[in-house]
Amino acid sequence: MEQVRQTVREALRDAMAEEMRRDPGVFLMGEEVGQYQGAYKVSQGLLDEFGPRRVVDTPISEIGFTGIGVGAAFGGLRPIVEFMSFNFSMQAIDQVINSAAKTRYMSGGRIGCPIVFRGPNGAAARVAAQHSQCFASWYAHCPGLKVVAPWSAADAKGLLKAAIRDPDPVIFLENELLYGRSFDVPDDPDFLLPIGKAVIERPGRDVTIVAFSRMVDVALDAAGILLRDDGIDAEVINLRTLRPLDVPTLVASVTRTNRLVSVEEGWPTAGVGAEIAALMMEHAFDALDAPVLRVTGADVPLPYAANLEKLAIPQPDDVVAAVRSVCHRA
Amino acid sequence: MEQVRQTVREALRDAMAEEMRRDPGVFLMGEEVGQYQGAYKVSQGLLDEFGPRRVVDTPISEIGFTGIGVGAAFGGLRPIVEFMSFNFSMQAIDQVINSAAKTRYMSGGRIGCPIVFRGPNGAAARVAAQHSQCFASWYAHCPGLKVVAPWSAADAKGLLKAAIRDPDPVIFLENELLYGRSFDVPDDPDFLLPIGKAVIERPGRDVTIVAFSRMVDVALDAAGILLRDDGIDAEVINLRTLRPLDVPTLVASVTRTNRLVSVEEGWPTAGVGAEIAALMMEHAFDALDAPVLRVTGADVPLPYAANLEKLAIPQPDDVVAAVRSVCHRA
Amino acid sequence: MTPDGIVQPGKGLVMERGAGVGEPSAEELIRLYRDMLLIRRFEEKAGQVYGTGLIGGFCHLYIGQEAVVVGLQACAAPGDSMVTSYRDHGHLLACGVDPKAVMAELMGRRTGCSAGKGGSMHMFDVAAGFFGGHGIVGAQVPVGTGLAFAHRYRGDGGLCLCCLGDGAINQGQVSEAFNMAALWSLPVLYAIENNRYGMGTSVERAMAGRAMSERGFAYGIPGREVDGMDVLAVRAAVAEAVAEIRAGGGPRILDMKTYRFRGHSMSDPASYRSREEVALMRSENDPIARLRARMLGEGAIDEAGLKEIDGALKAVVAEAIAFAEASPEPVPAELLTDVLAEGRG
Amino acid sequence: MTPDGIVQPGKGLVMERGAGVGEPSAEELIRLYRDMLLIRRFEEKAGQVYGTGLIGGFCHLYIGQEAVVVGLQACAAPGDSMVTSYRDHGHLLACGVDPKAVMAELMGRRTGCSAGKGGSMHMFDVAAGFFGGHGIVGAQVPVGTGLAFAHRYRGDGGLCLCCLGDGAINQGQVSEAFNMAALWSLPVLYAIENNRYGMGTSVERAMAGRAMSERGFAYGIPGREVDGMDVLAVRAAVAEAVAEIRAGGGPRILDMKTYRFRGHSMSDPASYRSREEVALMRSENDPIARLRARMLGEGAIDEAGLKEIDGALKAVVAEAIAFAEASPEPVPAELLTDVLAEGRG
Ligand SMILES: Cc1ncc(C[n+]2csc(CCOP(=O)(O)OP(=O)(O)O)c2C)c(N)n1
Ligand SMILES: Cc1ncc(C[n+]2csc(CCOP(=O)(O)OP(=O)(O)O)c2C)c(N)n1
Ligand SMILES: [Mg+2]
Ligand SMILES: [Mg+2]
Repeated sequence: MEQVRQTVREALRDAMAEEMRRDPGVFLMGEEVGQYQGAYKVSQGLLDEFGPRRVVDTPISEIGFTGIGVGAAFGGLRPIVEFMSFNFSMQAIDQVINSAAKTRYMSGGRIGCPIVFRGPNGAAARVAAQHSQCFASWYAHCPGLKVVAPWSAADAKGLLKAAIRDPDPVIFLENELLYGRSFDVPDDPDFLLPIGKAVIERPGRDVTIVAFSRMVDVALDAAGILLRDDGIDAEVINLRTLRPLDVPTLVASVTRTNRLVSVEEGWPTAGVGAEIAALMMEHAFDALDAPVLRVTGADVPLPYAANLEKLAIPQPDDVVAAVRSVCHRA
Repeated sequence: MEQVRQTVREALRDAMAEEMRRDPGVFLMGEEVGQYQGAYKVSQGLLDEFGPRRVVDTPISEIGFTGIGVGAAFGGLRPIVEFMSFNFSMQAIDQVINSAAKTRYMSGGRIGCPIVFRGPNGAAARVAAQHSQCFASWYAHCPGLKVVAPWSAADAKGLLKAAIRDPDPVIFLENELLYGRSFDVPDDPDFLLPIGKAVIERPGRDVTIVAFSRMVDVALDAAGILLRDDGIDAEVINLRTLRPLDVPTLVASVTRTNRLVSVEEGWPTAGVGAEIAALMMEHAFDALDAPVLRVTGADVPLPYAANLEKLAIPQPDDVVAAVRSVCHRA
Repeated sequence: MTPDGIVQPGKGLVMERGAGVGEPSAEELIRLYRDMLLIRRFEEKAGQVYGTGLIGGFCHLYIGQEAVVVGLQACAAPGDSMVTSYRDHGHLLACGVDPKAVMAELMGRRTGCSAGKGGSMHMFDVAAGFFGGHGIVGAQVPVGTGLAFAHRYRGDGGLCLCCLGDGAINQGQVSEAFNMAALWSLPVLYAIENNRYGMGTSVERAMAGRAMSERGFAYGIPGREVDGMDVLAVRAAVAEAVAEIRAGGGPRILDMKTYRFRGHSMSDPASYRSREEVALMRSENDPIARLRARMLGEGAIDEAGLKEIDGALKAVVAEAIAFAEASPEPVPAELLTDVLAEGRG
Repeated sequence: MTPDGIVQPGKGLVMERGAGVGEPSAEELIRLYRDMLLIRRFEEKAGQVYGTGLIGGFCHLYIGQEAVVVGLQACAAPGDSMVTSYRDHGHLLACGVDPKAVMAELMGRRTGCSAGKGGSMHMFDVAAGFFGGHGIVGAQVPVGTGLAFAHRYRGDGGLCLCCLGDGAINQGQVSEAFNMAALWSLPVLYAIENNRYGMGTSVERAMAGRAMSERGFAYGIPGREVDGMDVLAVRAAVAEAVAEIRAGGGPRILDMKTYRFRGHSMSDPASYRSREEVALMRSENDPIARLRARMLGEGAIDEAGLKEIDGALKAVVAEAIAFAEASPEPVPAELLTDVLAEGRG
């Protein structure tokens, strides 16, 4: 397939624009999505093309406009709700969980909520504790949601389009630091990636490194170092979807490599890595030659100071150390 | 020590009353805590004894009164904020996490937030999806909090008193179905239980069952069945605190039993059981003769129908089955 | 089944929507009466059945407030939507949902309008325009505002009837929704069912300042007080508000002064209000008794006619109970369906 | 260090609290001027330093709004508390926090007022009565209301000066806090720093209905508009409101009409307002220039005196920068401290 080079930011915008062209029920709402072109310019040009009816600037009223989005979805529309950052989704989380995620079940399937909640998640650069939380584990915990966390521009495009077409609420966790990164993206308005499937970004024989979002970069960097310095051939899996997790892909990989390290930037306790460790116990215990190790963000609110921030966020060396530990152990 | 027989409800009330007598800065606020005597009668009599200055009925404004509680704690008071149920803490969770939990760190230790958030958590009887969520894993995920989940009346009393005296924000997860249960409680106004310590409720040699809150009952029932029917001698650990988890106690137990099953009523993905499984990987991999198994609530919003509700919540038989599985495996 | 087909689900049971314009005919008075009485009889029975254990969990009866939802629905048109809180049985019935489906849901049966999975607080019937039944106080207000957003987006001419309690008015998300509804001039009627108490807390103890009807003034939303115990007053006020909304006037607030005759839910110490207060409301200000008196006074109906209606409605309710009791629980496999769309085979 | 001890942390730097009653003396005019100019010079430098990369993340400058916080603090008494949003540098300085500690925090240094862990948006100085520095829009409003609750609970006679932006007014938690503050008659002054925009959204595009000052009317909270570019108008309005609050009158709202001369944060396309609008405000309505003109007109100071003040303040700021640059980052072990109280050895 023809590929175009584009940034994650452009891929996200194109995904929305294409789906808005395709389905008149799709609209975007959130703070500064219209006239300002998006706080991070993700919605650049959308107001021009689609007008204020479909690109709706809201007041700073997260729970209010989230609930409005949910109601609009109940009413048959397909809202994309942008959180300027997922930190602010905490204000609205009751509507996300109790109204969007639970209603299909509570209604015995009589009513669905096709809605996408998207925006940057996790740490950006130096924005400190209140603006840097990773919500991957919280949302992955909750039935009734799908949770997606793209890494590349192709991920962003194919998964966001799939999320917008999905009949259920999708939490779409972007990463501000990736917005400006360029990748090849298939040049096809029907390019979709399946929600629920992970992808092997780098095949390898010796150990499986599982990551999502920006941590895929960290994992790939670590894999490079490991090959160069230790001759360890790491397989890197990009999860892409956090709920449902692609257990078969993980199990198949670990069955070959017998070792697994998970990498996430969020907090450790009951994080995505914990889930992966538990799943590997349950599905691949006999295949494991070493304990599944977790590389995670430090168990602290993210500090502002540059040196501490760096210490708090997983670096390739942290992954290298964890891999060495699991590989030297067997 | 002299013991008195009392219900969990009474133990909670006595804990609050004693601490309010001891420290004039302690006050209780929430919906229906005063004149109504508590939606579940936990604050029975407190308005009479302490008056409306210290037992404050609020409007149905969770994020507002939570923020007011946080501000009062910054201002030197020791608020106890009651959520009529923890489900409604979702409305206020931004204040809990961003204001209460993170401020000590963000201020470099210049300001603390001694506050207790308490109320019933998880499923009650037939109250369906929006009123039955277990928030154990969400709160346990977040640094800056302590998370406590008592089972017995003694737990309730000793831990709530400790929580009120604690200099940091404590999430105190009660269980409505336990309120009416009676237990022996030490008759001592200075009876405190340490936050961060688990307790072995039933020693055993063959397998470790880890539970918290009402699931301790389920675990104990399962242990009884296992001994009777299978001759399996299960050790039952009551976690009491979910953050920080008492890793040494868990590791010591599993080092003896070589098998572990965790039981929680919350959802599986990235739950407390996942964390325990990951910790056992990391700290006791070589001691494990079988994978750590998780018994959890079904991965669905809690259904209303009586038969489905029962299927959705862990029952002793589910624990028995999991224990048999790990014990027959080695 | 009565001669006029009263038990057919979703139609005929309640009056034609949009009928509530102009002076009510004798026939319409009778329909209003019947609709209110259906709710009353249904709720009375639900309360009894709760006592037997066949209904579990939280169950919030609507007894005393019937005039509000019946007056609202009298002015609704096909395609309009409605949302409310957990106190929703009456709303379902007023939307024309089959009492059998509501009762079966209360008992957690497969035939319930939420297939037994939602229970009292979480009922839905999209075909009837009823979008829940929301257990979180205030949450239905942004949701209802979003339904209004969808009406406007599609240009379908519909509006949302968004009910909330007096206690819910103090939820911040309600203020947020008011602001956006006004800013975007959305077709939504906020009907505050002001029964004076949110659980055990009186309005005075929960709300500072001015009259509840003025809670929208800051956002430019007109509001007025309505005697919520007079179904004709409700109907008239709603008709006016709905006409203004349909004409593009944006949201309206009606503060419906009403009262619940029973406890907040099935367990309620009732210590927050006096027996006398309740007794007085029941005896002097029962919306059903008031309409009955008027109808008799006007000669719109006679005692025999009233009796016939009551008998028919009691039969409807009895049939609903029989139906629900005879209905099976969901099959165990239903535990895992309906989490997502693809979960259903 | 200037002769009057201007760089001593936490005292002498800003005027005595509670001084803002009655007609301002020439000396007070000078202090108001100096306090505003300190903020201006500090923020100008912070903006420059940001460009060098020594400050990172979000950084919201207060330039243009100085009259608001200086006028507020002119009426504060010892023991009063203050909270605001992330746009907080000026508030810290006006509370008397050492500019060195503020600048060091901006640079993420160990000597910063949050030990380098909070950064621009999360600064605290309890001794100075400043309780943050809150990054979540609107969150400081319930928190400030809680500080007022604590003042009342303790009976310490204090009040909370609670600042919020025009955008924050649309947060539901603000409405909730207003209602409870009014219901419980708490000693809190809500100072809306109405700089016309929340990020790129003008007040008109965010807020329906009436004037911002009337957003408390529904709760019975008096409110009024204030020329927030005139420090003496601010001081007078605050003095009156504070007196009413201290007398037990409950909360007050002041809608301070102000303007930010810079972008929302350091990256701002500024496409939402015209260059002319900004230029006009800067040239016609600069709070510092306005006070300067008045002082010169009244003969309270002469050009030489102004120059001396400016020189002294520039020195203070330069010293703050030098101090911050010379300060070390936190030691790595600080990563894990201060999560809980016991974390600190
Ligand atoms: C956010 C939230 N907080 C608290 C509750 C518990 N609760 C259920 S009903 C209720 C009272 C609501 O009163 P009102 O809005 O007046 O409605 P009414 O019950 O009178 O119809 C409360 C506090 C809830 N369901 N949701
Ligand atoms: C709850 C929340 N939503 C969104 C944001 C992102 N944000 C930061 S500042 C801001 C604008 C606030 O405007 P205003 O209240 O007028 O204050 P100003 O910046 O003008 O001082 C927004 C939307 C946030 N920090 N918190
Ligand atoms: Mg009420
Ligand atoms: Mg502003």
